[in-house]
Amino acid sequence: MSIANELAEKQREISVSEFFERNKHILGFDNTTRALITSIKEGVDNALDACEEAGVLPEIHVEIDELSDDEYKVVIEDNGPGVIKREVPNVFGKLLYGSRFHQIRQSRGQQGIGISAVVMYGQLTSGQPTTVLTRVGPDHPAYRLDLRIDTKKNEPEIKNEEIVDWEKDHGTRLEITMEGRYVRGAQSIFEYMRTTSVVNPHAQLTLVEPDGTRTVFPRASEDLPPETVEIKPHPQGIELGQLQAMAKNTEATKITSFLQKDFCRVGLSTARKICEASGVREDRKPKYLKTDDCKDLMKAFDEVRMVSPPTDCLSPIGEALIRRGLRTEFKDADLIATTTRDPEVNGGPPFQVEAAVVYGADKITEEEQVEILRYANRVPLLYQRGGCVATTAIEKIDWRRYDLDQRGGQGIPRGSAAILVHVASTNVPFTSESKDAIANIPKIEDEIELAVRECARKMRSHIRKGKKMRKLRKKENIIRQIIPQIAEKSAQILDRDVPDYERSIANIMNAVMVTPEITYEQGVGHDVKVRVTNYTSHGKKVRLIVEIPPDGTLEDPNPDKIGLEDNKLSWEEIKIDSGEARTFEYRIRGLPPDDVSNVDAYLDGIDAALIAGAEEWEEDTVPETAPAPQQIDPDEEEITKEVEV
Amino acid sequence: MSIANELAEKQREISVSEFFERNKHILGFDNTTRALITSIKEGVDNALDACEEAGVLPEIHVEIDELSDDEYKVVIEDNGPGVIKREVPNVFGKLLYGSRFHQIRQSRGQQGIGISAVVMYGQLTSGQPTTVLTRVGPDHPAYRLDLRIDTKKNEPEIKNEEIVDWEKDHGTRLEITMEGRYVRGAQSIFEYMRTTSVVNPHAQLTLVEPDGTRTVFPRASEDLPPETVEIKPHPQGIELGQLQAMAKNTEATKITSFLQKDFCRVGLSTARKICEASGVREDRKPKYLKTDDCKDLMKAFDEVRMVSPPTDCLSPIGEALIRRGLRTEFKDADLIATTTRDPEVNGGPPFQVEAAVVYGADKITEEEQVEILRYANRVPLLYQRGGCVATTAIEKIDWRRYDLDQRGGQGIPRGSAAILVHVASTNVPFTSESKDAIANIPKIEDEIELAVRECARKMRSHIRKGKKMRKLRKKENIIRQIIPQIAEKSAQILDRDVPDYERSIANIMNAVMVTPEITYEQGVGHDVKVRVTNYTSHGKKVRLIVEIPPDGTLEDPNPDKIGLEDNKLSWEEIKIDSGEARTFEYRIRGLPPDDVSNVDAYLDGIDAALIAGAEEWEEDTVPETAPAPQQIDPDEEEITKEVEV
Amino acid sequence: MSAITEGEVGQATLEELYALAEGVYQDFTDGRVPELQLPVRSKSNIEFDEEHGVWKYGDSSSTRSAKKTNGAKMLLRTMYMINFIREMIETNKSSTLREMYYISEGWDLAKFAKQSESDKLAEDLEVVTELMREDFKLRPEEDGARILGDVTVEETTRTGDTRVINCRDDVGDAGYSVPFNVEEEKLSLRSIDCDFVIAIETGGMFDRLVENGFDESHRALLLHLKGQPARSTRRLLKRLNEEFGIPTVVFLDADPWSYRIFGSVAYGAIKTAHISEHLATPGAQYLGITPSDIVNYDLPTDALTEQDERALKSELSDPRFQDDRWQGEIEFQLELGKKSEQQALAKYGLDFVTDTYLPEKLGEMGVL
Amino acid sequence: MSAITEGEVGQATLEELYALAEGVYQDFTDGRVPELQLPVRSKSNIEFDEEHGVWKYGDSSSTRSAKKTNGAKMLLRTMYMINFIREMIETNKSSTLREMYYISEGWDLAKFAKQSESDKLAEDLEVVTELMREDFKLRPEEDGARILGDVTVEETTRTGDTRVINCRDDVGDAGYSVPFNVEEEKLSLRSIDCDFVIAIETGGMFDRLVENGFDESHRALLLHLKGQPARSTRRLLKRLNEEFGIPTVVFLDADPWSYRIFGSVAYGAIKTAHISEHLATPGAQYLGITPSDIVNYDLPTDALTEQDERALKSELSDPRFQDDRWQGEIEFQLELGKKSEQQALAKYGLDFVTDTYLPEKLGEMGVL
Repeated sequence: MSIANELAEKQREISVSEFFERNKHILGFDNTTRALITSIKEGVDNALDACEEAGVLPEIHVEIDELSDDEYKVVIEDNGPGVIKREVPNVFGKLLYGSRFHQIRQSRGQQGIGISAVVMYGQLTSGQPTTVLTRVGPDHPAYRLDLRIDTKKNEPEIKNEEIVDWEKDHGTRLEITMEGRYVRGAQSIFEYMRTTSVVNPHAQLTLVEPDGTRTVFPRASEDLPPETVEIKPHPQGIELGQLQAMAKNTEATKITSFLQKDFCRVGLSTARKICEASGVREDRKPKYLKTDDCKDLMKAFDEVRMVSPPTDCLSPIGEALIRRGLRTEFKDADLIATTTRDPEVNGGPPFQVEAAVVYGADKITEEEQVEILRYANRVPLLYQRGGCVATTAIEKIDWRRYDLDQRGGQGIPRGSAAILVHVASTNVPFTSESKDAIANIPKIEDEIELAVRECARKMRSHIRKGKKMRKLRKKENIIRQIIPQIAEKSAQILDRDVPDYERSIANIMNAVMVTPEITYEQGVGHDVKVRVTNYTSHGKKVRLIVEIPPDGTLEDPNPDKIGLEDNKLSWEEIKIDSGEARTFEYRIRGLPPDDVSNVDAYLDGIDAALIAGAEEWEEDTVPETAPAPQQIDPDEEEITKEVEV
Repeated sequence: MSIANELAEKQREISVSEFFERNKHILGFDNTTRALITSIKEGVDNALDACEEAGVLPEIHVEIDELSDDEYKVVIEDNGPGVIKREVPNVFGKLLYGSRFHQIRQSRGQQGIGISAVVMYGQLTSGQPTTVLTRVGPDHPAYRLDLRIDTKKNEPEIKNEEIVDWEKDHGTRLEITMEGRYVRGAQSIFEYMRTTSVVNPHAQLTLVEPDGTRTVFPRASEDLPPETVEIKPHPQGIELGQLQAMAKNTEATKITSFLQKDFCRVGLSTARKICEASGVREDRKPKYLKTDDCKDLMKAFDEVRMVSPPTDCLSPIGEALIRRGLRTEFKDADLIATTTRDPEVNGGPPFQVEAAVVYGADKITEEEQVEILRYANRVPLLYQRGGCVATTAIEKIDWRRYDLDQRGGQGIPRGSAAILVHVASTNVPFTSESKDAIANIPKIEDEIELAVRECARKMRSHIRKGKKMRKLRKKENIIRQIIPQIAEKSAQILDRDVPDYERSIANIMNAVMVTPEITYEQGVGHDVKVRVTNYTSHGKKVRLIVEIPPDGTLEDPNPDKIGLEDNKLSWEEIKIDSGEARTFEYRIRGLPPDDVSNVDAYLDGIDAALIAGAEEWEEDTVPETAPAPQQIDPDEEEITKEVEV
Repeated sequence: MSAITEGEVGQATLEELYALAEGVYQDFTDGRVPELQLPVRSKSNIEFDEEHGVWKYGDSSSTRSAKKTNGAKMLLRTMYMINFIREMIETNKSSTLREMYYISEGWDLAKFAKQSESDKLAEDLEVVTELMREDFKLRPEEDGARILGDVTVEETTRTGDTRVINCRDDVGDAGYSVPFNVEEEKLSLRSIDCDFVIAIETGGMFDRLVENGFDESHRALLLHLKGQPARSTRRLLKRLNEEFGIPTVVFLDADPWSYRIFGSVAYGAIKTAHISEHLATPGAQYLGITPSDIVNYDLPTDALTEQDERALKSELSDPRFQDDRWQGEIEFQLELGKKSEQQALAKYGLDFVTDTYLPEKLGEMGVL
Repeated sequence: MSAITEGEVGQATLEELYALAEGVYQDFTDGRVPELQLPVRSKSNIEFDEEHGVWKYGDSSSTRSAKKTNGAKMLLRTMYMINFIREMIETNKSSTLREMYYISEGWDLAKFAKQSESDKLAEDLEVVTELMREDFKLRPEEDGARILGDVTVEETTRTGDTRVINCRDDVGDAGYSVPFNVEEEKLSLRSIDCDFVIAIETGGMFDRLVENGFDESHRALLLHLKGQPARSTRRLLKRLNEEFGIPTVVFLDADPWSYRIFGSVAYGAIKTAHISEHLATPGAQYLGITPSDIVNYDLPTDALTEQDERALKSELSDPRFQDDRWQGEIEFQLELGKKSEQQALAKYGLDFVTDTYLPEKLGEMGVL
């Protein structure tokens, strides 16, 4: 017998559950501390996804009980839609089984591995089955099932099953016993819950820790994120092998209808253009397409002009919510700059990057490395910082250009700043199934770099603007003291009367200065005074516009002849003589003290070069809201007709 | 219909190939550059494993042809045992199929994913099937098969099959067409081949690059690494769930025979002790063990004394081969310090760590970060340096204690050094299936830290010893010049004869100095002269011992009355008077110029404090060879008898 | 020399200063931003003055305007300083620059932060008024020179007495200490019996020449420069050269800083280019140590530092050092990469400098 | 003072130096490692010498042995230096310390790398032989002091003439320059008509007192210390105090470096503790500026630097500064965190120091 024969006898098929059982660190079960965090994370991510899919504002309860040394019972309960009894074993007891894998839309879970892996880990370390309690509606009974996984076969086994009373109308409750270690700190369950809450303000999360401490992360917004929509693949985002598989499995019998039915953004005319460009006859049967035909089609996809895929499959957090979340974390920050990039949709799965830079918060000291907050599809990433594209993108930037300290112009910069990166995608490319780090896909890295740079630029201009304004104010102070003394002294030497120096002062400052002053009083709100001083040598007609924080209520503007549009408060044009000043006042109610820390002011009517302490007013300044889902392209409509034919 | 019902309709099973197709970055196919490297890596790793398993010295040929822009044909051919025809489709066309998954022994491939993933990637990006040419022996035909993977089902499809002529007696040749990008540099195919060759000196590797450049990495050793042996699980290295699964699937009908048959290191007496300690009756049927019984057994495993698992399942590279490999890389290095730790076998899969530190090579400049070379089971790791436990272990060490520059005492140090880390294990815990980085398992991190620290200590003592010796030689030079002048000058002042100063000089140096001098001549070898000077005030009887490099041949020792044992050359004891010197000479043939860069010398017969330039001779100095496989424990033998009963 | 009384000098000074205040006052009256024009005081703005044979500031000027905070501050300080100078002139007092810096303690916003600021302003005032610091009754902390040799001077002391001193016979071996004011009204030069003046950088070398009796053996007037020479020292050298018409040679180390000393002695210093015609001695000759001497006499050396090299390169482009001899010597030194000190001649024994080196060099120069 | 001829001094010096060479020679003959014993020259090893009322080295000693490379080098240098001194004494020459450094160019392995090394060796030789540098015919580069006041001295010049000089009437406003050798054989003090000597740190203040006629109005002898005073200056102060029996007051800045100056003047410097009885003036009194003055006179200040603080703390533990007054003042200054300069008195005008401050302080001290 040849050696090859000997070797052949050892060849065997391996079940996917066996594989992951052996390699459970790939799923985030490296050690007992982390296993506990991963279990909670998978359970909560699942619960959030389920609630959002069902249009329910999530209320999620997590409880961790220590049973004995290193043995914990984990409970995760949600108010989601529940799981019908027939599906329970598969959903929780079979790896690679789920509803979201074949959908092109943004969700936290994707692969149908996570929660089953938790069940498997529990049974492996405690020997206990997992208990699932679920109810799909008030008219349905609540079921309670105990289940295990036969890892050799990757098949669920039901150990026990009964109908029980449950006070909830709908929802799911998991009870899993497992080996673990409960910790606090930077990488902990508490931290995961806290950071999750930051970017999911619509969810109410409750955590009961082993020592009985109960923490509620309350709901801060009553609006569910815009529902994401499932889309079909876009021709420019697929690979040859995928096209071949789709052609083989389609129900369409003609190329044109195949293209229209199975892809997005392809109407009849586009489908025809594709066939023409590729040289593949329109009436060919997709099933019998050869490799070369497919290659020709692929080439045609690139040549024919097509509308970009819709982006309502994505759900970014939005700049306003990011700012609110970060403000909770960094109350005293000087600046929170945010960016939501446009979705990137050409080639590969659509994705969208958001970034924020926090500057000048007390809790981050100048000498240390900046804090990096990473999120993927609204899920915080706690581990593998160094291996994540968000980190490498940040490390590549020469932060010295943005006034932060950085050795050699690369690596993580130091300074009183924090950087947030959120990547939303229909399929986030994690480096492994433990979902700790996003893989180094060049396009994603580029987008992150662009987003972070945009925030960094804002930070730099904030730092520098602050410096400039401080300089100007200092100058004003000094000039107002020194010039009179020079005049006086020169008069003393010459033994004459002191000359009038006001015109000289105006000549020196040569600017219209805007100096805001904010005072906060408990129960009253923020009182804002904006002083506008004309330090030019001529009278000036000016109009002052200030930005009002979106969630505050405006009161008592003075003078009271005002306009208010898109959160912009504007006064009537007014003339200020050389050397004179005017004060504008208003109050903002309903905001916490730290929410109004500076005033974005604009002046209309004078040259930008003469303005100090404000921006020049430009009409096109766009109001800032959360990005709205894009309109469906008209070409999309054609499909319906076609299919009916 | 409840929402849950709606959702349930979308639930589907996902095949493992679909899963990996979607998540191919997890397998190392993030981008086209990397995909090409990963493909070569999987192919070569597979080929090396196959050759070693069959006891064949590997000869592996890799060729990459550029077919068109971004499309490459990759050829990997080995002289291994071949694959029998029936198994070809499964081995190359099915994910999670292989011979090594269920074996507990060290091998490069493990999961039965790698090579099939390459086939899948090729078909996905080029649409082409993979061609496999294989022959299992001179008496067998060579088969040529074209195959694809049906990813929806994770099943192979044979597209074509024929018997062909092939000049090789046995071996396998793969031809895969794929999208890719060929690069050179730090992360490249060339680099992978080069670093692989460093730790696999028994293999001959040939690389033909797209531009036709042919590079041969020649075989440097004719010895295959010791064959690794498959072992059974050790009771102290398994988890509860695993025990339950084993009990369920065993053929044994009694607990005692189950324990003896299915585990290593358990003989009859040990098995009985386990039963006794656990309170589980010896004659219980394993199939019917309850969870609590298993928990009791687990506890008993920890209580009963057992021999550690055998370590012949592991194959470390060995310090000698590591040194040779690194010397090829860093020809001018001042020092290469190596460590092979003992295997770590308690709990979890056995593993073993080796480390080396190279110091003072020209190609690594003082100001830059040290180079880190990571290996897992003899395979170089090129990506994800930051996410690897080898890196974090190095970063945790305060290198300032070892005389390297390091900001704040953590992070990667700077200096003219390189650090190599090799982790060998029956199951290396990679952070993901792309096998770029080893997961942060505390035990492994500890072992790496210990190994690296050991090398670092050698480096530090080398740095310091060098400084000390340089100082002493300088002193010798100066004293021999200055003292006569002082004597002369004092005589001149006093107008007398110059006094005899030799006794004063002896009093000053007060040491026996050993100063070696090495000259190399092409075709002759290394001529070594060791001068021993007695700078003490009395005559001394000394015996000189020097270490001969293990692979060199000794010639012409002078004086020729010598002893030679364990590579240690020793002369007869000799008396040297105060102020006198003796020279010892010998020649070493058969080594490249850089292999003899210093002489490890020992002096016997005098106090360590009086020795300069050598070590004091201690009898227990252990010769250094590659670690030998451990002896099988006698307890193991019992099994055979038991089973026969 | 016509006799000028102190009173007359004072009145003329005040007129100039009042004119400055007048300008500022007028700026206010006209609503302008007050400002002062000053010549640019750097190497790039010095020109050769054919009339006096020295280097002076050219036409480039910069404006010190109250537009900038610093400019405003300097204007205020200027007003205060003018006031202070007026007081000193009126009470017949003088003050060190350091004392003036402390006087400014009472000047509120015009208070100086460092003495270098007040020193600079005093120089600026010189530049603008074309007067000398001495006219403002300001003097430096610096020590005056010492001279030894057969010259007779007449000093008017603080008490108004005149005192006649021969700088060889009436003084000790340390020589005559020159007062900080060497203007005619303070010090007049009566007679001399020397063939040349030799200005020496270090005290050690001065004392060596004294010990070896070089003044008598070679009919020399020895003058100790004390490193970068004070204004009064340069002024005295100028007067000795002008009033007695004997050659002046300068004996320094061979390094860029010494060449700078020579430049300030012979051509005029950049900082004081506005009064170069009072301070520079155009006829002064550089005796040594030259870079060629380093090689010709095989002297002990130190390597040039980076700073040295920068300074030498800067001198290469200095308009004052454009003649072929200087260009050649400096380029040679850069090539050599070495510098040396005058006391390095001691390598050949303590008498080498007076017995061999100086006679050789003075012979070459045609002085002996 | 008994007349000592130069020849006698020279012979005695040589005997001492030969003894050193003899010791080394004997070590070789006996097969020992040659070595020299030296007192430890630091703050920790100075003791109060009741006899002279000054601080001198104690009994701690260190060994300079040829066992260490550096020790061997220093021994060789010592031999060379002894040889060189012998030559100078025989030819009646002297040399600056810098010249000696260059002389060592020809000493092969014994060549000095820096002048500080040769200076230190010269001091070591003083310590071992209990002679003074002047005996070795070595002198520093440092400038001697200037004095002004009604004192008459007789200087023996290099030519052997004696010259009688009144330091008020026979000199200019810059005063009399003291030669670098102030021993009896060079300079004798004839007569004085002053009530006290006031030693002043800065030239600016010296000139201020001259300008304001403080010497005449308060019968003072003014002496300019020029920062850390040269040995010859301290020796002169000592002689003025001893030979005329008038009080000595010292007028310095209020910072640790000035206290160190005072320490070296009044108690003996650590570096020269082996000859403290020749250099220190135990009766000298510290006039000011004191830390208390800073507050009492509300003087302009600078913040203490870290170096200042370290120096002050070091003085707190210095055996010479153990009396209550010093301890109190230094601790007060550390608390205050400030320092001040003597010229800071100009804050109150140019005459404040002579009209108010000095009379007040001298009155308190009982000198006026």
